[in-house]
Amino acid sequence: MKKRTRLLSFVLAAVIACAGLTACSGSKGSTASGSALASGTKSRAQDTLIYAQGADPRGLDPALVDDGESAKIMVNIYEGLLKYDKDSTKVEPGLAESWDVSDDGLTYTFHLRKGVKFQDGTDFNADAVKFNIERQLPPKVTEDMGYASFVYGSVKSVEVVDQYTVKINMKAACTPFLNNLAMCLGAPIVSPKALQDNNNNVNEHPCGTGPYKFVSWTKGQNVVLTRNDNYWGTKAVTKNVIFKFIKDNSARVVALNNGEADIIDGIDATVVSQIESAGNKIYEAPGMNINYMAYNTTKAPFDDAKVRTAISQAVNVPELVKSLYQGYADAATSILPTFMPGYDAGIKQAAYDVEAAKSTLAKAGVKSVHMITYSNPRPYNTANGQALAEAVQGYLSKVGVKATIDAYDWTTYKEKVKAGDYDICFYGWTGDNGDPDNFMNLLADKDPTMNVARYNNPDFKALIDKGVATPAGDERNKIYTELEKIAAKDAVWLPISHGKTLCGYRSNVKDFYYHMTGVVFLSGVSKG
Amino acid sequence: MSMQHAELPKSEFPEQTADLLEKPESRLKEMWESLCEDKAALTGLFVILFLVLVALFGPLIMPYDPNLSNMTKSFIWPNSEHWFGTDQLGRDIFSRVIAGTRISLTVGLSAVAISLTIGVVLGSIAGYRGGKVDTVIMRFMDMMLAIPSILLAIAFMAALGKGLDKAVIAIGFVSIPEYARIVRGCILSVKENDYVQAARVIGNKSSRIIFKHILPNVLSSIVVRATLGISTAVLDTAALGFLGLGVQPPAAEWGDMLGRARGFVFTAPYTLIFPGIAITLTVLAFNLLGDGLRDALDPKLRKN
Amino acid sequence: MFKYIVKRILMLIPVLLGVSIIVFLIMRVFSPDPAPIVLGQHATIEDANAWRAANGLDKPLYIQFVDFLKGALTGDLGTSYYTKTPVTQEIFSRFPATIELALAAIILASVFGIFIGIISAVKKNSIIDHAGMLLALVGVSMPIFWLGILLIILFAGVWHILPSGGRIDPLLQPVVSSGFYIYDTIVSGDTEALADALRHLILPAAALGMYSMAIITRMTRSSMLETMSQDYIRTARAKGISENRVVTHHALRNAMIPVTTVIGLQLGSLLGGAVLTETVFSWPGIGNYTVECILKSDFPVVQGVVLLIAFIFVLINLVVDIVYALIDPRIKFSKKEG
Amino acid sequence: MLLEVNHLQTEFQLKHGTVKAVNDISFSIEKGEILAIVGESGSGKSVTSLSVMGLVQNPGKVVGGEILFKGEDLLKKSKAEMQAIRGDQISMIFQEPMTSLNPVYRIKDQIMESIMTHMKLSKKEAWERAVHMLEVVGIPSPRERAMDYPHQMSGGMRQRVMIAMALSCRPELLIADEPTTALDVTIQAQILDLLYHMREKFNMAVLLITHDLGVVSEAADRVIVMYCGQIVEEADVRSLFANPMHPYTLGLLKSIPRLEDESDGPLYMIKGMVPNPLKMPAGCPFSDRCDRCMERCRREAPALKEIDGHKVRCFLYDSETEEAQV
Repeated sequence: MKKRTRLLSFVLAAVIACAGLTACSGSKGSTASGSALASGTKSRAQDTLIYAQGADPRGLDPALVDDGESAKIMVNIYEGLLKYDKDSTKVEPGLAESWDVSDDGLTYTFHLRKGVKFQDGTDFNADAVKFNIERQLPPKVTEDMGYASFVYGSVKSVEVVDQYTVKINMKAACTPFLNNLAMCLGAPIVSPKALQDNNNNVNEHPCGTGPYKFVSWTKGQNVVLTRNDNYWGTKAVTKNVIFKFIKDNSARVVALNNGEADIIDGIDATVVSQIESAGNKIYEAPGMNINYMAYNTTKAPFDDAKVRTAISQAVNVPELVKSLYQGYADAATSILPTFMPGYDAGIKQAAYDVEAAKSTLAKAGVKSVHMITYSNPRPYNTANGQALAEAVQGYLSKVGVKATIDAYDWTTYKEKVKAGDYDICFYGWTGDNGDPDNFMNLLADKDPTMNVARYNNPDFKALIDKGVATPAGDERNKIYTELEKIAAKDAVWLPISHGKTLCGYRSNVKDFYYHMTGVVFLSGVSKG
Repeated sequence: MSMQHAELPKSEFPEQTADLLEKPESRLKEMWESLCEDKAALTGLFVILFLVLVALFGPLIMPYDPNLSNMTKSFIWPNSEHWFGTDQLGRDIFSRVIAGTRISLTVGLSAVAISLTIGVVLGSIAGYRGGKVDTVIMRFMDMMLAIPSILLAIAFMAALGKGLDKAVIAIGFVSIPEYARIVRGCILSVKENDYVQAARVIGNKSSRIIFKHILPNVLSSIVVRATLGISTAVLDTAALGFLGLGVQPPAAEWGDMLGRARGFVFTAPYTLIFPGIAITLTVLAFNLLGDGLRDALDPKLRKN
Repeated sequence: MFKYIVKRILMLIPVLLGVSIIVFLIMRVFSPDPAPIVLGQHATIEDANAWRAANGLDKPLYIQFVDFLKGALTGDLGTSYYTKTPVTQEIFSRFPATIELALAAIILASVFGIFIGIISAVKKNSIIDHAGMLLALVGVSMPIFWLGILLIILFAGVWHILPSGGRIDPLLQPVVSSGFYIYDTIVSGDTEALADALRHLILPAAALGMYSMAIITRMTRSSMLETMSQDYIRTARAKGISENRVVTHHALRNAMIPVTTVIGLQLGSLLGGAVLTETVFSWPGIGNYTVECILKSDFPVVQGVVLLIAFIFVLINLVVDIVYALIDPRIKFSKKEG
Repeated sequence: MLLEVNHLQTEFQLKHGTVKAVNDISFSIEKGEILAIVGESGSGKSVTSLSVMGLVQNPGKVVGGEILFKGEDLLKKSKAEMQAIRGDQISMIFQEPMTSLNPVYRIKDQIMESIMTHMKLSKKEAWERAVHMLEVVGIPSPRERAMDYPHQMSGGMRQRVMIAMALSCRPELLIADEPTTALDVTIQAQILDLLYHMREKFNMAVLLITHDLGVVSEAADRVIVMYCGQIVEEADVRSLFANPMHPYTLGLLKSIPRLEDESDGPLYMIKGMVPNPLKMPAGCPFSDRCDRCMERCRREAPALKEIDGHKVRCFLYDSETEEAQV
């Protein structure tokens, strides 16, 4: 009895003490006016950047993951042979100082940078490159290496010429290959030793050559990186980087305004004023993506291009994009983003014309359509597919078409798309490598979860094949412009928007930029 | 005087407490009368009646089509035209809240109907038969109870897909064990009563005994549980909707509205406030009524 | 008593087995195919088939179940499809956060619930009583997630006095970590980190605990009222001890017996409520994670988590029964057996 | 005079009206005396005892009169002063030994609590005293039984514990509210016996509340009969049983079966029921049930009248009435 009473009183005392302490520190926070919640850690905070994103990375092994949250972290740890220019998807030297491509496009020779070391102290050399590529080629490749076939699918073999020269032999000419090597998934070079030590899976033990090295990953909370002092190039300005995971968009905004994060991403347009009025800044990066609505071209009534055009005419895309994304996505006139080679300002989709739409649809007897959509926000559609479908539903009702919507979470949605039971579906694409083929091929792919319009046009396919083999340049770009024109004329898709990436950052953060491939290079960013 | 201890006649009047004017009457009528004296429960009842009217005649009082988007009118603050403002897609929130009443009440009532029916049947069988049947059924109920109902409902929804009908099934299914337990408990205690025994002796069929003699006796406990169950079901529906697993668009479900409003809490707080109030009010009303019914059922509580 | 506990623990086995079967069926029979989400946007149908074969998803269901059971019995719950990390590792890196949150919530709920309940009962029909009961009613009627968002708006968004989410400022994260930050920071003596962890804990715990607090308040009040009308309370008063002592010593202990049960049951249900709270507050716990895994059809994780939660839930019930017996000397285990 | 109650009035404010549970009663107890208050349930006897203890709970309230204990008015005492008196100078035992002990504490804790509150003894001394008291009230092996919980004891044992607890601080007045009602007949006798002995031993006064005239005849010195919140008759025990005056008392006595009774007829019963306290008859409260009710009884309420040290509230003994009858 006595013992029990004493225990109880102890617990009670502890609780009261906790509550008291909380109250005290709470009031302390309020006097600090929320600018720096952890006032005592200011000095530590000075050399630490906190980047808040929506979710944990899937993992930190570039061969095993496919998501943007992982990519953002990995680009600071790893490097590939090539990298993208800061403002475009033009490729530049990375771990390879220079390269030669044979005239037939079947042999690539890379001359590697000398004196580069992995963060575990091992040397970067031709063997490491061979190891990384062969890991993603048959027979070693596993089916869960999501980008292996995309990046290295056209590679036949890899040869070590000498310690700093690598030769890659191709099965067929593939112009996008150089762009692929600059990608943040599949292409980055991982320390072979780390892979061997960790059973060929460095999801939780990443080790590359980049400006930051991995410290820790607390699941659900954060990944901590620290400066790689042995980095071969310009060393990182800020000592530590913390990627913090805050799922909810508005909570991420609160975190930024409260000083719990220095930079946040994945926000939508509605919070911009809130961020700016708190004295923080907005970074607006063009997005390498397309948000679209696709017609099921294998099924009546949308096997008829006229009906497709009529529906496209019914939707006022600029108005829809303006209110749904509040100006933080550009209404799309083409499939390719505007900065992409092959984009042409002359391409136009079916123009908004209610009367024309009405009469065509009435003639064709289209009174109802079945739309399917996804219920999660996607990088190309921050407002989520449901809101988009509902908006389109509103437009269709004005031309006498009643639309029913079925929304699914992403996993189920992909199954439904595969099953093909829909008239219209909503989809989108985030570019991988900055090459136009990466976008236009979506209308030629045989996989129905890629080619959701199930568009099957032999001329279009032939042109796609020609584009892949044609060396980069104006001639190749024209091919893609032509493809755009075919797609627009056939009204296969109704391109809706190119989502911009919106980031918020605190006013003392300098030199922050967000690359159009959806990643952030933080080594140049400092906190004033 | 010798050692005789005779008790004086005891009167009906208790020493201190109040129940002075009570006459023995039928249980439900008694419950109703006691309910009428309970201001809180009456308030709940009136709010529920109001909500039912709104659900029935909602389309008549809705100023706008709740489901039709109009991209020219997105995010209008509450004003005389749009009392609760408009949402991202330019839909009138007032109309949507009204439309949501019907959805929430439908889901609440149907889900309770499902769990009630299955729960009562399972509980009756378990309680009446006893033995192995009882063990098997109740162990199964234990298993279901051991999984948090919201997780179970989420898993159901993820498997079945979104939709009003599916939400009803998911929510109805996960609360079967509660009813089964209550019914079983009541039946166990009623089973040994004389009149049930008598019915058995004269050879009534089991199902007849259960429906004719036992269920009416457990009815009042079930009524209470079901009333409170509706409030739980409304909350669960909202939770599923909030997680994006509720109804198919463009249906106006309160939880779904909250889930979408979450992104606009600072720019358009009214999108978050009104559906939340609607949920709270509905749940509150059913809780008030349920509490009132429970108190009315339990004379011991009533005195307090 | 020992015998009783052993018996109860043995009874866990069929329940857990049944739980596994239920979850297994829901996930593997009805849930969408995990392959597309695991393999990403470039995977072909052949890739998906190969992946399913590699993960045993092409085998008959009962063999899959037997494989799962074999693993579970040896403590191997498999590997997450999505992250390729062992499920046990995924779970235990998140579980302490949920436990810490649930405990904080139940402590808050119990302390305030019992306190308000007692005051309401002692000052019956006063303004305090009415206010307390109104709070309790609203508390059980508000959706947790709505309350959570409102709290974030007020405390983090408008007043800037509490953080909006997360468990701790990453700069203060305990180095040596059991995963229980309150414990870790106390052990390491880092008061700044402790204060920060508590500040992060308070809003989610309040949101999560609100419902339980309301239930506990109501239970305490009615239990206190019932107890206060008991004869032994009159006896205690007749002994001439102070009213305070009558309430805290004689009434409370008796009134706490049913309240304890309610607290225990609430603790169990908090594990479920944590799903929503964690989502709203970006709390890195198991609830939030499980929902994600359900939506990604990450079968091994969902099976593992549900099994664990069910285990804990049943365990809590057992503990409640034991505590019940400890505070009520009238209860004998032998009577309750069978 | 140890306790002197003058014109005590206790009321209950109920939703449907005010119940005058104790309606202007006066009585006194001397040191060492046993005074019994007899009446049916609802006659106000228990409320009287609770009023003396200062334990009338809401919605009840003492609204008038005075309660002089050793010359001081208890109604004017502060809460703290009353606490100091309760359990120390005046203590009380109750009808239900099964529920009057706190089920979650050991016997010793409950007795020691009283001792430590009033006697300022150390824990050890309190323990010794508690064991001593258990011994005094006749509990065998008191040291062991002190460690028991109430549910481990029989009803008679529990009532002994109650008495031990009540007597542990040597009170001058013990109020025993139906101390034997819930017990078996044989146990009843033992408990009455014990009370009687304790009175002798400690020279304390006892206010015995009961509805059982048998108990009264055995234990009391003086008797008060209460009906509907009023005293209807007061006399020493001998005179009451020998010469009951009020028709109600008479009825009570007649309804006790007697061995020496030769008539074979059914046992006498007072007709009717106690009136609803909210709808009291205009005149004498007993008029509706009285065998000898007169016209006047329905109009006026009689006053308490003393005839040779025997008090009675009835018009039968009013000089006017007598004259009229003659």
